[in-house]
Amino acid sequence: MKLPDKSIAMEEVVAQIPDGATVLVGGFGVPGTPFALLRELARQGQRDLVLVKNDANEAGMGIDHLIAGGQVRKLIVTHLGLNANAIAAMNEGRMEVEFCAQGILAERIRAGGAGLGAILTDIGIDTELAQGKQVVEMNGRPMLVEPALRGDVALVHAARADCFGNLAYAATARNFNPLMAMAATRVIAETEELLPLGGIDPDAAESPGAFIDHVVKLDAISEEYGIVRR
Amino acid sequence: MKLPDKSIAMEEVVAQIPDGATVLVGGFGVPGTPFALLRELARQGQRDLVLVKNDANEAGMGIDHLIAGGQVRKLIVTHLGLNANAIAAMNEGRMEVEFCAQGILAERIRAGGAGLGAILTDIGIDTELAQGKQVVEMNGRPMLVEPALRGDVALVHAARADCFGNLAYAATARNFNPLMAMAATRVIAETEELLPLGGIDPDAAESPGAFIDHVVKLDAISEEYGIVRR
Amino acid sequence: MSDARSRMVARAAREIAPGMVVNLGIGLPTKVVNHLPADFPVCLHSENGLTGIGPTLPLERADRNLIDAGGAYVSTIPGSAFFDSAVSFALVRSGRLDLTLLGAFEVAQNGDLANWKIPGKFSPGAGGAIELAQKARRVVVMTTHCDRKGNPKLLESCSLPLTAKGRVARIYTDMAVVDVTAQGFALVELAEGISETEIREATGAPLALPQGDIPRF
Amino acid sequence: MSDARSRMVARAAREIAPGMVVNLGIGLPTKVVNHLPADFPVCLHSENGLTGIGPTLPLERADRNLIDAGGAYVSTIPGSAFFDSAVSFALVRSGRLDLTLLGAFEVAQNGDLANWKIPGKFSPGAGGAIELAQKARRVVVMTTHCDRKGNPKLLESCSLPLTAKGRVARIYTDMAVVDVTAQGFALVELAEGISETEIREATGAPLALPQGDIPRF
Repeated sequence: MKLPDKSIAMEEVVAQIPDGATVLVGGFGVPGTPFALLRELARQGQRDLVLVKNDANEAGMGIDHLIAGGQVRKLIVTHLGLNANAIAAMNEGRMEVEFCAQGILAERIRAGGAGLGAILTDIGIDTELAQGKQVVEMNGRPMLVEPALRGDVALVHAARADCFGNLAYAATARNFNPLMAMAATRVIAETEELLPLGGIDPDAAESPGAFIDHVVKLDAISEEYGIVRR
Repeated sequence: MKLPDKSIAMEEVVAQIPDGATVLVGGFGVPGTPFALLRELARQGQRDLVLVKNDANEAGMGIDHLIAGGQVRKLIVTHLGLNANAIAAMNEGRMEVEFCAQGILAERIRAGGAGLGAILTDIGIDTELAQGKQVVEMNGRPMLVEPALRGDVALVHAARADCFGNLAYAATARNFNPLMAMAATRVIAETEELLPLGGIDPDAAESPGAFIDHVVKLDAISEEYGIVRR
Repeated sequence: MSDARSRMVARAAREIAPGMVVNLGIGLPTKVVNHLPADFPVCLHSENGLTGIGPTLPLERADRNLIDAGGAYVSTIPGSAFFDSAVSFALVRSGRLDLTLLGAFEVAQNGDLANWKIPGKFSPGAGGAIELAQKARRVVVMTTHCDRKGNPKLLESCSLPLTAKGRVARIYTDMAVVDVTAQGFALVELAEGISETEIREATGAPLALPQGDIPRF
Repeated sequence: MSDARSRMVARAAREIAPGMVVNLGIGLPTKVVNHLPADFPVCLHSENGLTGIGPTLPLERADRNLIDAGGAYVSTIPGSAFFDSAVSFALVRSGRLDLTLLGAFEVAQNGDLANWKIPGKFSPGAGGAIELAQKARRVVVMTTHCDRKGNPKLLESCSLPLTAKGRVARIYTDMAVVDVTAQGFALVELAEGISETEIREATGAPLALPQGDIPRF
């Protein structure tokens, strides 16, 4: 037996994302954001996308290209703090925004990847974030039902991958990537380094390749991945 | 700043486990079972314990010593397949047993470690395992409420640890250990190798030391940890 | 292994298509890998936390930390990955497991499976069986057609506690290959030397026959 | 930084006891580490997936993959660990975070905190603030005593959307250290040069005074 090869070209794999897709996007700030996949998605121009991401990147970076291009119908996010364009798109009604507490967004995605229906949590009780949510009593205490969240597609960024799709991450470039890499029908990983089978130690494969559908090797690490000089 | 040292002696740390404690115990078969901690717990003789473990080990190994010594009031487990003593203790009413589907036990412990109230799942619906469980409707479908499970104590086995408690595991000796290492008020890790701070690469610290209370270096890897010759 | 069992295992091996992620139940199902070509592209999953299961090793070469869910000392292959029990069953429940091949005490004509408990006799707990049976994309059973006393295991309905309801798609036995259809059991193939009469007598529910000659395996 | 703010930061640093796991909110709270001895045993947590935060690095020595939750290029120390966002908030919600030091728009005398939204003006989302405020074992606020217009931030009740209800234990400001007690705000210490009258006027709710001389910081 031999594990299958899942490497593919950037253009070909992004072309498989349809209009209207729910797309999970890794990254917290710059680290772990799949900038190259996002650029190709902006170039191909798929529309009516629902994006799920920790933040909205900064103006002129990452998913801001998709927002600017009017490709994003809805954004599920924990905060927009650094992107005035995204806040404007929300305030002007050009883009629907659903806010989620950061760790609860992580857990909802994880629950999707774990094949669960939902989690029950008291996070957000007594706040606006509880509004409109299903409440369940547990041992006499109210708990919010936070439904599992899955993508049609997940776009993740890895430091290293083998051609079966085992992924390894660098430093704080993990963030939402290992969770999203389990939680979509079609998981697409871009990788800085693409290794042959056996190139990632089985103890170091943070995202097992069995969850990954496609692996794209980045030709170069563009400026977007670099240090931000504000 | 410097991270605190959590290394401690075996006898001293096990003495902190009180009678009646709920104790999470890592391991799936031999790999990852904290045999030395379990032996010391058997020697000290704490009683009325509630154990949470994937399996009941085999006769004469691991938690079987605690069952044989009458120290276990209740066992929450996925199967007892290889331990006839445990099955007898259950059948004769000497030990209460609660069965849980394997992945749901993992998720309940993980939910405990993640500070969630419960997970909602359809696993076990239409089976005996659904009996007596709270049911919630989600989008018109019934889902079982599987409550989070935390221990007063967790006993885990690591291949390597640093003295802050960052843990790394070997091969299939992970199993329930990384989950339990997050899910107890007092997490005790035994380790085959104890390293100074910096001895575990930050990218390889599978269980962050912030979840770990105590680290015990094993003097030797006793026969129990070895290959089972049946 | 008897000749009939060997042929059953070899026939069941053809369930495995290139690129699949597969979980093989403890015991006989694990033997199907012996019938795959050396470079066949497949990913075997073990619920204790391993994808990419390599060959079973003799004890003198075994790694004490590397077992499969049945306790056999297995090995890795290039591209194997280790993970914890939560990730392992995340894979099962989230639709990443293409196929599972399980043993059975009873299978009903509506696809119900009972394979974990015989009240009063055998109740060691279900382990991971419920999730495998309930969530694998395709659930296939491999079992002797009858139990040790000669009673049929393929039944109109299960009498034992269920593992999963309506999930079995196909059954491989030492006597036949049987599909579970919306109309009940349908014979797909017969083992060499088994007659129509024998298979009907050994099956505890109506069995639709294929049109024309019955293929043999 | 003004002298009053420096002293506030220095005073707040004394919240940190040896062995604690601490999350410092973005901005001024991160400065408290400058007031700890070099070998002080503490574990700093950043919600983007890091325990053991080391010093902030100049851009020319920064690692592009290593930031804190505020986007600063930080470093590791011996024993640091990286993890994903689920593990990061597992730590927060499960009681492993001993202390968080947060900014505030408003704090009420019952411990309610508002620090994430000003309807119609500022609503970028709460990020991880709700979980930090709701689940850290001890929640401490560091803020100017009044807003830029001179209006009190310590109030009888919050008018802005809440971050968490009844969770603030203590407030460090440029004017005072104030505890939240079952009876409301209680003055603990006064900044040098601030009078009783000034602190009462700058506080939007009743303020109990300590017996005897008021300690200064």
